Amino acid sequence: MPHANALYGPLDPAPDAGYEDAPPRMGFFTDTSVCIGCKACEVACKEWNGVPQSGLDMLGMSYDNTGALTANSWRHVAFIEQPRPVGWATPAFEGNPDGPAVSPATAAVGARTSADTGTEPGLPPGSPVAAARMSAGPDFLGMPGTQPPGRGSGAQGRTDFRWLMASDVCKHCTHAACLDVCPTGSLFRTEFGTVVVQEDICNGCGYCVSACPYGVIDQRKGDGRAWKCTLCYDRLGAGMTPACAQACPTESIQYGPVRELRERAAARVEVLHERGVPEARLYGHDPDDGVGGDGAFFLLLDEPEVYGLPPDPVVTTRDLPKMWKHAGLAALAITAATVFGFLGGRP
Amino acid sequence: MTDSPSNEPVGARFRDFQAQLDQPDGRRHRKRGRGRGDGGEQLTVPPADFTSYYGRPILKAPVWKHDIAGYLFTGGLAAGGAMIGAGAQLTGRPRLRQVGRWTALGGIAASAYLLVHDLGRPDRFHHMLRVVKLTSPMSMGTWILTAFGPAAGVAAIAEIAPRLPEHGVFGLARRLAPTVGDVAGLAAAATAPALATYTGVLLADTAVPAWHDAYPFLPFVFGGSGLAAAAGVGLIAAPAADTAPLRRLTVAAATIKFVGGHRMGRSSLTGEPYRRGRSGRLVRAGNVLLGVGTVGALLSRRSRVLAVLSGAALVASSVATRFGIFDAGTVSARDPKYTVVPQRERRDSRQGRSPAEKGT
Amino acid sequence: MGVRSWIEGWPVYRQLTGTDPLGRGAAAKSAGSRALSARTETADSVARSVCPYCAVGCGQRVYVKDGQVSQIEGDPDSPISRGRLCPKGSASKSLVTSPLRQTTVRYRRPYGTEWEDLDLDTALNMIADRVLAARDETWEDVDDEGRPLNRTLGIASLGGATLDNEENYLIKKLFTAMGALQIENQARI
Amino acid sequence: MIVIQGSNMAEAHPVGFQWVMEAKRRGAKVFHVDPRFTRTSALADAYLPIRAGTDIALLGGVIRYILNNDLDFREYVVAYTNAATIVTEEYADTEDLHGLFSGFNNDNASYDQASWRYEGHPQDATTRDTETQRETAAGLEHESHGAPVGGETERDETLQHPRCVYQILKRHYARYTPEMVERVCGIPQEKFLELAQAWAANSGRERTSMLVYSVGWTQHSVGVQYIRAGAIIQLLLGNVGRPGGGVMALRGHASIQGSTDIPTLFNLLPGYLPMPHHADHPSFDEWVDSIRHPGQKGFWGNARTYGVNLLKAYWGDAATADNDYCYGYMPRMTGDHGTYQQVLNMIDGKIKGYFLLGQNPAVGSAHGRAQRLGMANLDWLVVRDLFMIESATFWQNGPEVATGEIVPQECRTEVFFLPAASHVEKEGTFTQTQRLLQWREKAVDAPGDARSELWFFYHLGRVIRERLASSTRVRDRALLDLNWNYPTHGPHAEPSAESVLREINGYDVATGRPLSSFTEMKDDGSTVGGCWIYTGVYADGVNQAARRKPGAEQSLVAPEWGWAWPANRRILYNRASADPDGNPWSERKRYVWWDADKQEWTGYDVPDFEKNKPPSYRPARDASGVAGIAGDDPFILQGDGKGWLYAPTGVLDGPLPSHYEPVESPVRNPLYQQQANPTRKVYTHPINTLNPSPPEPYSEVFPYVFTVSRLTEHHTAGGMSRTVSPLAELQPEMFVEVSPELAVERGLTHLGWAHLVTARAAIEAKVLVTDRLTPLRVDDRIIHQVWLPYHFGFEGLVTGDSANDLFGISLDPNVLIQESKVGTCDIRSGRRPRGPQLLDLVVDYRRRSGDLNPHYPPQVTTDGPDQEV
Repeated sequence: MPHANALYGPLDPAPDAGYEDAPPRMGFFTDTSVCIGCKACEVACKEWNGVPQSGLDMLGMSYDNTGALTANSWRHVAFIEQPRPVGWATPAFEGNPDGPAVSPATAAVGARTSADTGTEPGLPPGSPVAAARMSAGPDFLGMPGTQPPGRGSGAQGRTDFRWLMASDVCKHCTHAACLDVCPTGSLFRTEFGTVVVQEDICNGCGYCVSACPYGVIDQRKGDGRAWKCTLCYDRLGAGMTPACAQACPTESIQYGPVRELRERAAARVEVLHERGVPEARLYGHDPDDGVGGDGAFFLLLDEPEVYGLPPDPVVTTRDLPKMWKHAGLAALAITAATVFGFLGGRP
Repeated sequence: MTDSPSNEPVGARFRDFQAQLDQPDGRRHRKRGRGRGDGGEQLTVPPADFTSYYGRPILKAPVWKHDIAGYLFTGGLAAGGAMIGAGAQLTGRPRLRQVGRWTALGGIAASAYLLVHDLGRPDRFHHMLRVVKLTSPMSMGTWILTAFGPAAGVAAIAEIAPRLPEHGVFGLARRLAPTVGDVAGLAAAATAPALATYTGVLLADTAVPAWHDAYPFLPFVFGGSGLAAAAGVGLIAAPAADTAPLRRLTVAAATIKFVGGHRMGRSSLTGEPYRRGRSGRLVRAGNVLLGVGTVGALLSRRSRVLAVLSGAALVASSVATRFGIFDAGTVSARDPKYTVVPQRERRDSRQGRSPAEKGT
Repeated sequence: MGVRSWIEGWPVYRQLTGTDPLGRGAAAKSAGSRALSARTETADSVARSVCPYCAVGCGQRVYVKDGQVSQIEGDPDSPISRGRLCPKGSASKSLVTSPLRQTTVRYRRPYGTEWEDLDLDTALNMIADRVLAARDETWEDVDDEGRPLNRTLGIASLGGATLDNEENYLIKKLFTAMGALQIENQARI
Repeated sequence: MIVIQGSNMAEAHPVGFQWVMEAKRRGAKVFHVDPRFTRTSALADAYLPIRAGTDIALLGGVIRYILNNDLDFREYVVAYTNAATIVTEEYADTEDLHGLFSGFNNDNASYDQASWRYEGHPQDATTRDTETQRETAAGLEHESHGAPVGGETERDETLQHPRCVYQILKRHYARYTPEMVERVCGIPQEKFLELAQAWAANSGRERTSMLVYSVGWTQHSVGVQYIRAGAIIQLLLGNVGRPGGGVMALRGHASIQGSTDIPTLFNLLPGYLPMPHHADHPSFDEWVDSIRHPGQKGFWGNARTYGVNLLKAYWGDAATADNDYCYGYMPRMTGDHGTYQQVLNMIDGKIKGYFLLGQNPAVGSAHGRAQRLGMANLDWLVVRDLFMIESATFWQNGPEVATGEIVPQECRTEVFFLPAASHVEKEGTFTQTQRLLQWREKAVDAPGDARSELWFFYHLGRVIRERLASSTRVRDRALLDLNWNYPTHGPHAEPSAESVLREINGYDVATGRPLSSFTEMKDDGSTVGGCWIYTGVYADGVNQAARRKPGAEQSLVAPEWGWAWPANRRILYNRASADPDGNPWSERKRYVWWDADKQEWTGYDVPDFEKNKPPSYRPARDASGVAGIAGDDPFILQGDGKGWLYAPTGVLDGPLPSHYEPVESPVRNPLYQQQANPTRKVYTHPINTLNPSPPEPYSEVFPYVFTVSRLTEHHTAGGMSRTVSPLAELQPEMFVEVSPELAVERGLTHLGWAHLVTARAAIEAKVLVTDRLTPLRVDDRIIHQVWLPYHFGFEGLVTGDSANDLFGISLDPNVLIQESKVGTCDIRSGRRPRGPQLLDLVVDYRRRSGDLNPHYPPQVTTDGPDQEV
């Protein structure tokens, strides 16, 4: 019988998906505080998985010319320039004859670009204002001069600066909406607890694309199928590390049993807090969150949406029983309406 | 050579930037609660000061083409047709039965075409039959269609039996057809309510904010709309003598849609696309057409022309409603506001923080 | 028999009879997924190599299948790189298998406007002719004071720093013996 | 602590950077000094923005800070450096001569180094005059050892003697105050002090600090002195020869270290033996003596042996003691034959043929236009590469075709493009940045006509020797007698790389036994060895470079992975990790020490010292060579066994690093009247015009400082990255990074176009406006800097204008490396003109900056009014 938490709440997904004696759940912990933005993960992934090119356009989003996770980019390194202090370093431009920070304004320009990623929906343009706010950080009020001296985009000149980099990837949710809504069983849960598209099955119905609360999965043009990170299912089967984690020079991407990674992540947050980085926080690690915790979770230095992550995602199928209930009532209603239509006029 | 950056250019730069912030897409300075669709009531939409990575969408917008919006219409129409066909069959209105059954077959054939056409890999449409997934409205829909389609098809084809030759194999078919058609017609009608309403779940069971948050309403809107559209086809195609049930049906269907869906998109931020922009206009057009069509239908007892016009309005209402809702979903997925703002509110209220404190 | 295995292969049957009634995992696994294996496992051979880009000297393992490079990735045994690679190193397979690679000799004759094809052996002989001719034409035996020079300044060479030590050794040896002095390398730049 | 300066380690050496992150995780502080905030800065604990080309001023400030606050590691400094050594009273400092040292000769703009010598040493310390040393880049010979100098020195270990090196240093750097650092570099004083304090605090007995640099230091007209300045700090703080210390040169290419060890350089032979010079080395003995400098201490005393072994490796049986081992066959240098001289000679029609072997000077070398025009004026050009690079297609697609300077129908250069084998299609060794040789196994056959360089040169040699087989000309003897017998294999007759490696390693002629160490080499012709510093790589007939014992199964030093020269030593001068008595300076920093019981040096690494020479050993007064090294002299390849704070000879632009402005600078040197390096190599060729700099007029026409470097996503001239799809898409367009302040000043918009103009060229790029660049306050002026990647060219999947086109050619005098990390330019909004109008724009700028004649800033500028200091 399905688990009581089959749709929502803490769950070990592999046994729920019918694997007896499943190996421990495997996943990623991406520690963005040590990411150097080298994009080795993006390339290593493409090399191993034969992922096609995703466009040759310069996006003006700092050093990010990939733009987003798409069917043709299964790892995506985000770059965010902010006139904010970074906890571990002294102010970068203190004492220099600077004017106000420009990063919000340039981010606004970067929001308008787009690229042909060869996928659908790929990388549509964004909102310049939201981009500006991302770059200035959550303190941003959109009003130059209203901020404390030396902070944000205050006209007094910039002293602090930080450059956030983060490698995003499919979250391999405990409750994976993409998987649950897939009508062909192409998306399935592996014995490692990961979520994989089976390319011999997918018929490109596109349902998973709308279902994903993180905007990860995407459809490849021409090919028609949906593609995303497989957490290198083939490599896992051979006892190997996924290509991105193996390549990552600074261990920003760590691979291992999710349980162990969660402990490691908690310890790392503590260290960063001790070292004066209070904004360090984990994202997607909590089995009690809206998706039952992510198999790939993150240590972030700013709000999730700054990195393009939803602040509080909930798996849509949490509400599925209620949806069916409403559909049932509606079905009854139209049946009644039909009966009324044909019998209502009879004396 | 170069001096300290003077204040003027910096000021100019920031004036430009400020001007950019005030562009429509910011909406921060807009007066809220405008527009006809809002009915003038004071909305509780929070200010949309949110962040996202270069303002890009957080969600992937639906990749479904308008095929699917069309299917939402044709599927509902087919379901309504089958139900009208069965009602006519049981109440002895053969011509209305015929119209109902043909509507069902036409609707379901178009649906099948649209669904397969929308696939990235149409040659793999049969992979839909690999699994039965209770968690996937599309899988459930597939099985509903699998039950409904053949039944509706048989029922409709049975209607051509009188034109078959009287002897031989065809003769046998001609004799068996009415019975088979009746059984099939009832079978189609039995699955039709599910077909008419599951599409509401199909859209709602996504991360698309406007769709998901409308899950209590969508099945009613879709069910009512489908039934009204089928009634509209009946008003157009069925003889005047048979349209009395259709008028009652229209009123009932419109009631379901308006009552079941009246709160859809009303007060929430994620309902905004149902009120604003092109999608909002379509949704409103659907409502207006439904109202007009229903009133027209009620008054059309003696006017064939008015019956036809009313029927057309009902059909058009259904088309507009489906496309409007479909587009509203796409709009809500494309704008990160609809993703970030409600989620932050949810998170902050859970953590006992007021929105003003967020970001600390 | 055929029908039976067909039915048993139908995931719905597995859903009904197995441990995965919701069809989320075990029941939905496809034939392709069951047959999946890492291509490093099925490689014919593995060569231990070194990344050709920067000078860190990261270890690479080069996997070969049917005479083609099928994968290049970091060598975890390397105490220098511990199996890691940067984006360039990670792209090594694309580098060596790039469709843009030139694999035939190309020749542009003087005042020509297009490339032409040329046989490798012919090219080698033509180059030898030109080397000898340039050397003869520009040979310097002695300087003004009669001190030996033994050289030609008519030939120059500039090498990249992705050349092997062995290659550099032969280049320097041959050019020195022919009196060609102007042998340079990226190391100057 | 780790100081990264002149290097963008996280971007250019990401996998090496893992060790920086490892150190950071354990609490190390990382400082990054760079003209712009990079991915390295993002991870650093402190970032110091600096004006490009002023690093010596900053480092000099640190030296002054250490000396004035007595923060040096005194025991180490007294025992292991030449701080106590007394210098002759003829020496005069920059303090006395407005930025010049004593001995400057105006006629040839070079120094007579005699007045820099140690007290008591003879006048003729150097055999070659300084100008010749510059022309032949003699500084490169010192990669493996110091310049020759007598072993015995006069010392004052109290460091009080006014002419001891310590006091000279103190005086020389007296003016490098925090205020001056701020004035020159644009680094606020507080920032400077943060660096200086941390550096000193994290050095000494218990702690060590590491200094990391790359071509951000070498590609300057004062490049060698940058590194000398860094080395002085590390010596003063006791950070050399010790774990966690050192000066890390991060080299940029897979085997660029190997390319200097076994050079394809005009002035060097394998193992840093100099190429013979026609005047200085007419005979074998004179050549040998010029290297070993009779009387000096250290291993370089055996130069004759190394020379004989090389000549025997070249000419085999033909090389005998009677014919000076065929020394007479060697071609002779007469001056500068370097790559930039070659290019100018090509333009002048003096060179017939050119080989490009995996190198793309049309994009990768300074002054791209000169490179392309030079190649367009050859008889023939051979390009061997993986891809159709810009240097092969300049006649067809180059920018000069658009301007009309090259017309394909009129360009006579005959071009042979020969496809090359990739790194997986051949076997051989790369020498990586820490002198480690690693053998690559061959994975697959090369496709089509693609061949290794080994194949090409072996068979080219074979064909040429066959052609000359019947020749009786004397000049052909060197080719005919050449030892050119290498076994071949396979369908293409590929020569055996291992057999070449064996020859490089050396072997006993009679028995064929491979040598285990260069100490086994003989100078009587009985042994052969192609590169003495590599001897041991084939010890016991085993390819030591192919060793791959997993790192996890070894100590941190991992001695059984590959093979490092010399003698598989991983840290050079590691004798300095122990105190003069041979004990570790501290338990934390234990590395190599004297085991008194076994009477030998031991430790984690191969000791860089004679194994059984006790710390107490003192040489006889007249001892020379290896025997002259005392038991507490760790710097065994230096003539006096000491680390050189002060270079009494060998460094052509002065015994101590001094800040000179880059050749193109918008700023008058605030430190000295002497503006730029007075001894820099200048090419007065019409194509090589330079932007004016103060004190000359019109420097304001080129008001901005530009610098170029790498992106993680691309490699050098782009031949191995712009052609590779997963890399090309990551950085798909040429761009220029500017600060918001400069963007306002010049009307540049983010993602819009801009073009940059110098006296050589104008190029265009997309604009990236970013907070990562900052204006600097320099000498009460605001200086703006811009940055460009130099990876782009006109071929490949992604294309763009080449940043190197902007540079002129000015070289460091010691090694003849070009100043391509800093120049001046103007930047304008919009795209550059097309076609001939492009030339008009450049001409217009040249007119505005003086006149249209070729322009070269003056070498010496000390005759102006005194600078306020």
